[in-house]
Amino acid sequence: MSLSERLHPGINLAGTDPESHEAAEEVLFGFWIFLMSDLVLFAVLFATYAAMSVQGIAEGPRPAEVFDLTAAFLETLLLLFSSFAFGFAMLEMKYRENRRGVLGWLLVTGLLGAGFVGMELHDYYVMVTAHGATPQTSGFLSAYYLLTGTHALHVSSGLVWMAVMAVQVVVFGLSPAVKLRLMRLALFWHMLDVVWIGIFTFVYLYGVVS
Amino acid sequence: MAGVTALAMPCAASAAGFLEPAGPVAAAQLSHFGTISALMLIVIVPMFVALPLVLLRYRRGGKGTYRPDWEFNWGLELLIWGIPVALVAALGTALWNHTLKNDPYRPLGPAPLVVEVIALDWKFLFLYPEQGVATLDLLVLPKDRPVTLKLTSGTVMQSFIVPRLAGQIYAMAGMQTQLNLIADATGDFTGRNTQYNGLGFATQSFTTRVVSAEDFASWVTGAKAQPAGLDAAGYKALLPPSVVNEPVIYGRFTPGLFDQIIASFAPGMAGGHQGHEAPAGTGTPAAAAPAAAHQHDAHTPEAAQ
Amino acid sequence: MSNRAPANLPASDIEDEGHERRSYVIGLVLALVLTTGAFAVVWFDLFSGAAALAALGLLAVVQAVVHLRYFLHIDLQRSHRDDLLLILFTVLILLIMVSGTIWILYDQHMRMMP
Amino acid sequence: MNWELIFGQIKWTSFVFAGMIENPSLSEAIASGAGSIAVLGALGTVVLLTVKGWWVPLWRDWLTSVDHKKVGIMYIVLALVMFARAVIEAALMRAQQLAATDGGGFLSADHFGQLFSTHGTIMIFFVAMPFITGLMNYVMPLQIGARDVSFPLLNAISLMLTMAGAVLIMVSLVVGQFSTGGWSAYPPFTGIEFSPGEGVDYWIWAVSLGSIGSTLTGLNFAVTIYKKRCPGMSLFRMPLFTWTTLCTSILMIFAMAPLTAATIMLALDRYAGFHFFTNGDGGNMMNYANLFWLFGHPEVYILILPAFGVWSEVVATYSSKRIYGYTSLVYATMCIAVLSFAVWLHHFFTMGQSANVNAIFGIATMIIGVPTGVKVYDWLLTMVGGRIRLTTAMLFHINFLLTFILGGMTGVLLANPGIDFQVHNTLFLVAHFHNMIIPGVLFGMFAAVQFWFPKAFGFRLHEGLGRASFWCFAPGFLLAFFPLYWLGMMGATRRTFTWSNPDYLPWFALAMLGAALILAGFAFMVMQIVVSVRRRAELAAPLGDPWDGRALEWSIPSPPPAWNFAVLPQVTARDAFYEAKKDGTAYRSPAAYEDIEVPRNTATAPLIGLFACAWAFGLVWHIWWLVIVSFVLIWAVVIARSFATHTEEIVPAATVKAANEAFLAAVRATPGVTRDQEMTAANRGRAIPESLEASAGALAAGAAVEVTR
Ligand code: HEA
Ligand code: HEA
Ligand code: CUA
Ligand SMILES: [Cu+2]
Repeated sequence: MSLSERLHPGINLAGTDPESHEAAEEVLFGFWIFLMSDLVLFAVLFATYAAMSVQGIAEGPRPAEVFDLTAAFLETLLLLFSSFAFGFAMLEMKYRENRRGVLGWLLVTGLLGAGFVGMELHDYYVMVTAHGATPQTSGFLSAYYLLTGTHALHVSSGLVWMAVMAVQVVVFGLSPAVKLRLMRLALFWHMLDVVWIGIFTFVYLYGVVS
Repeated sequence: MAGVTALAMPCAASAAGFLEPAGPVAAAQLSHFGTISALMLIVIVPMFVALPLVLLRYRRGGKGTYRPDWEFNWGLELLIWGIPVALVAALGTALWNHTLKNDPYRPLGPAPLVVEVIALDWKFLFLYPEQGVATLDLLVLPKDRPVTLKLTSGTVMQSFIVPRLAGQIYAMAGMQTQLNLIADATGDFTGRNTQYNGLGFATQSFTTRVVSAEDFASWVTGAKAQPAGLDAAGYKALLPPSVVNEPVIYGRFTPGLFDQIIASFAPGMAGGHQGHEAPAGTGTPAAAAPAAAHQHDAHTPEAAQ
Repeated sequence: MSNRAPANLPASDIEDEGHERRSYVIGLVLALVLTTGAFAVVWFDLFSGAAALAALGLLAVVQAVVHLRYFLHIDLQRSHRDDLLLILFTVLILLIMVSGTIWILYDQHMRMMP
Repeated sequence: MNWELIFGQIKWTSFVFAGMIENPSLSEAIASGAGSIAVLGALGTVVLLTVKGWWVPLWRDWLTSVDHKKVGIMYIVLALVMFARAVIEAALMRAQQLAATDGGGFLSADHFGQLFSTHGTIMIFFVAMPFITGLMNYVMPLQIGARDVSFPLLNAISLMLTMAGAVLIMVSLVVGQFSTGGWSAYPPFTGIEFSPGEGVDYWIWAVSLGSIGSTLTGLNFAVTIYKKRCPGMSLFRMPLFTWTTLCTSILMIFAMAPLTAATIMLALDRYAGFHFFTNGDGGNMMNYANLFWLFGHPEVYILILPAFGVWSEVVATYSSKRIYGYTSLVYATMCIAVLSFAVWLHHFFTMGQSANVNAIFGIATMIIGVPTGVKVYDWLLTMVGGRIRLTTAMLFHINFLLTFILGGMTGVLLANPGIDFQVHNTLFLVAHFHNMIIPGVLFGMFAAVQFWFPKAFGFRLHEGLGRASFWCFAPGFLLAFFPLYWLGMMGATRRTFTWSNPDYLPWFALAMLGAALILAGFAFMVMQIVVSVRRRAELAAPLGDPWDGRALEWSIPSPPPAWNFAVLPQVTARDAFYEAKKDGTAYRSPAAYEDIEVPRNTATAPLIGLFACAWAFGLVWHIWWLVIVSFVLIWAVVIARSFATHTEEIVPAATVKAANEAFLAAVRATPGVTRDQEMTAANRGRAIPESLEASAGALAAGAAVEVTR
């Protein structure tokens, strides 16, 4: 078997660390499956939102009245760059086993991610104070808060996870176990990006267009 | 409260379900049931015949030859895939035709009698907009005339059925569903809610009384003479959960009540779409508005304007 | 160069850092272009109505693929096929659930307005 | 002192006994009786454990274990405990419905509502699901020649989460009330406006815990089957039970998410005033039905597929023959799994959508009949050319073939919207699904127990009592549920605690009789287990192969050692062990032994389960400090665990060798038995393959050793 053969899909160690690569086979595949199940959860929330954003307005505001497109765009950029930064953390881990490099890039990723969560909380604050748009106002807003809130919750747990991993990098160094956990976190983080693309498009952009 | 006429006396209605249809819709459902069952026998019977034979022959000590490695045969394979496929094609066609033809929303003829049905805990309110009368837990219908029921709920989701006339359909707050039927026999038929909705669910049934056209006309006349009427306040009084022991007949009701009930849950939905001819509210605006059904809707009486 | 790769490994088997870094950069650039594009469609009203929705939807799908390809490194050529199939099966499930739900809820909505 | 801060909404009157004291009635007496049984049962267990000094072994050998075999057995024990409660509830409902003509009966409407809700919820989530999960846990790794599942600790966590859900439901017997919304919990009835109080919250959190557990199980099993098959075990050499396990796992991975979404939304409506499913304010309860059945329909196939796997193993083994149409069985299973995601609307044909939507989903539903029919006839053909032994498991199989197709037929009837309009929500539907679940799933599990019990415990179950239970169960089921078809067609609705139609009475009487027979069958089953345990010396089959088995699990000792396989097997064909026996390559000593790594026991999983249970209880009763503390603790345990390093221990090669060589020596020293001796004391688990029996005059005696060469 050639070492560069992918034992599992997605981000790989392949030839750089054969021992960890073998160990990665099951855990990474398992994590992919977890992500897929999570994706189905998001899909269901999207479908619910798609229906409620039209049928569930009741007497509350319409999407276009409460969304701040510029903020959403900036949030997209934050998340995008944080994903990119995580990519560089992975490069440091994979090709150099450089703890400082990994920690540095994780810090950048985390800050950008925290910035994202902060902006989103600010969005909520504005919606509630300026428009009175609470989740209790209408079915549409319930669905909106649940969808974006679930995503934000995922990002926040990603941040906690990242903090734990930073400690583990310090304590254990880049041991095989730590490497595999970082790889899973990377998958998680990138996948949240994909979900956000969906939110940005189907919630914010669609909401403003229609 | 409201008076009860002799006609509205409850009686032990036959409950033999759709096995004794009293209208074309239920009859079609029964005959479809027969068709599908008969077709299914094509694959059920062989199992009942073959299994005992196989057991007899291949039981330990039986006559059959032992072929431990036999595991496949193209002919048989074709049979066990082919027959079900063909059968499903037949069943599917029957299903398609029957379903499209018997869509409960499809009117069964011109000039149907329209009855508006409001599902409540644990009773049904019937409004006859054309006749201007209303009943509680009593549905009187003329024989042989198409009937269009429009249904909504003033409470949780329920499911309305009169098995001998037609199958069920859900009734939901803020929405309107439809059921079309014709009765071709006179008599009393039980109808009920089939969707669990709390303590009184078991006893939430009502009498459907099918009478001749003339009797229907005279029933309407008699009903109109009833002193009691139903307005928004009266409707509100019906909202608390209760079981009705004796049917009630109202000589008149506030026109547009049905739409207002829907609008109390889904403002902006009622009236907007197909323009209901019934003008909203003849009484004072406040009286015409069905008061908010439940605490959560306390801010939606705008429908009254 | 990687630090633990056995010395005798054929060159073609070794992951190449430059290549992988390029992948992240390409991903970022494409994602930026696509996101900004989508934003521009709305901001400058480039299309209207259904055309806008279609364009935005398309951009989102493309961008999702970009992320999968360049950030998550999903790679149709080199992956373990069976594994990938299970993952791609998700797409089928997603489509059934989302389109089914939307179809059903819209149909019901249309039929239940008084 | 603000008690609400500490106890949330729990009050003195929340305890079931308070109702009895303040407002005595028969219904209340039954409720507090049930509560007392739960309390006494728990107390009794505690006393027993203390007296016998079993606490330590329980903790050390079981609760902290991550061995898939022990986890599997714990799942099944959990299922049986919950089964006892749910069956009693079923009997109560039957008795009530018989007695209830014209307002008679002994249960209040509210109590009846809780009964069908807990019965349905428990049976589906805490009986059927744990049972199949336990079985898959035990058998699947053995069938693919693996030492454990891919993620043993995760496996234990799934178990403990499921157990936490089950405990929560048991607690609802004593503290507060359960939901009356049925197992499907349709809002707006289950919304806060119409169901205030804790009942629906119990449902929400119990089901959520179970469903998280199932998702993780599905993930774990799918990875195990993908990644841990022994050398040579290609996908198309896997035993059929493993195939159905794979398909079930995939269903679990995808089907649980919509349920989670639905319960979260319902919880947000109830706890935070959101408007997903409320009347008004833009809520839409139709979406709840949609989401619930997006899960609910695949769920019923999650239940039936493993049972199909069991039936495949049983019919081939007791016919002493290869399964007919292996490939078509595999493809049929896949078809069913995929199709099951495309039919969910058939549970709400009567919601009011267009005829073409109904028709399309109706036809999609019918199409499932094709692969199911293929399977049914494949099983029939498997018997053709075999030598069928009518053992208990096989009797259940025959009963299954005959009754299941009738249930399938009524399913196809229900798939016709026009017919469903009439029988939806009636007892016809109740009859349909019990007809699928009892002869299909539960009897399948029963057959599985007869079949694999000797593998897990080293001795067979008493055959005579097994048959006796069968002869109660089979007619009992027919009597208990076929009258319901007729009642449903006469218009009798489900979930109805009292009747006014005298025509129903004889049919309910029949149904009650059937339920009584079923209960007798259950008694025989309990007796069977007790008697078998007593006579375990005589029934012992430690050599591992009492039924002339076909797949790898029969090639190892009973019960298997912690590491399952001394050396990972190498497979070259389907029915690997049977072929090896035939070729005389079975029971060979391996060339060399190696050290084996097995995971160490850990308290991680039971702690997570404990805190999850506390968390859910806090949520039910709005005890916010408990919610926060236990939530933090759950994650603290997880994070702490991620810092643990010595999670494995080594079994030295010498230990493995000693055990395995002793086993092989015992096998070689024991004469093989023919199938005629299967149920006699001679059967120690060393089988002469049926196909060699003809030439086995000599083999039957000590010469059997020769077969192994
Ligand atoms: C797994 C699912 C399951 C099972 C097994 C059962 C078993 C039974 N059920 Fe249940 N039932 C449901 C799922 C199930 N039910 C559901 C989902 C509902 C709907 C709830 C709702 O309305 O929301 C329901 C509702 C329901 C009702 C309410 C009907 C109504 O709405 O009016 C009734 C009424 O009597 C009933 C009766 C019974 C009876 C008599 C049994 C049993 O007594 C049958 C006896 C059991 C057996 C014959 C199996 C024995 C064998 C084993 C368990 C193997 C174990 C083996 C070993 C350890 C060796 N059921
Ligand atoms: C193990 C459980 C199980 C299984 C296997 C099935 C299998 C099937 N079920 Fe059932 N079902 C339930 C459990 C199950 N069901 C439950 C629990 C509910 C109700 C939940 C609730 O409301 O509380 C329900 C409800 C339910 C409904 C909703 C009814 C209603 O709410 O009004 C429908 C409607 O289509 C349906 C259909 C079917 C069909 C078509 C199959 C098919 O898979 C059957 C396939 C089998 C055969 C057809 C027989 C063998 C085949 C042949 C002999 C070959 C040839 C046949 C043909 C070509 C047709 N089921
Ligand atoms: Cu439903 Cu408008
Ligand atoms: Cu179904």
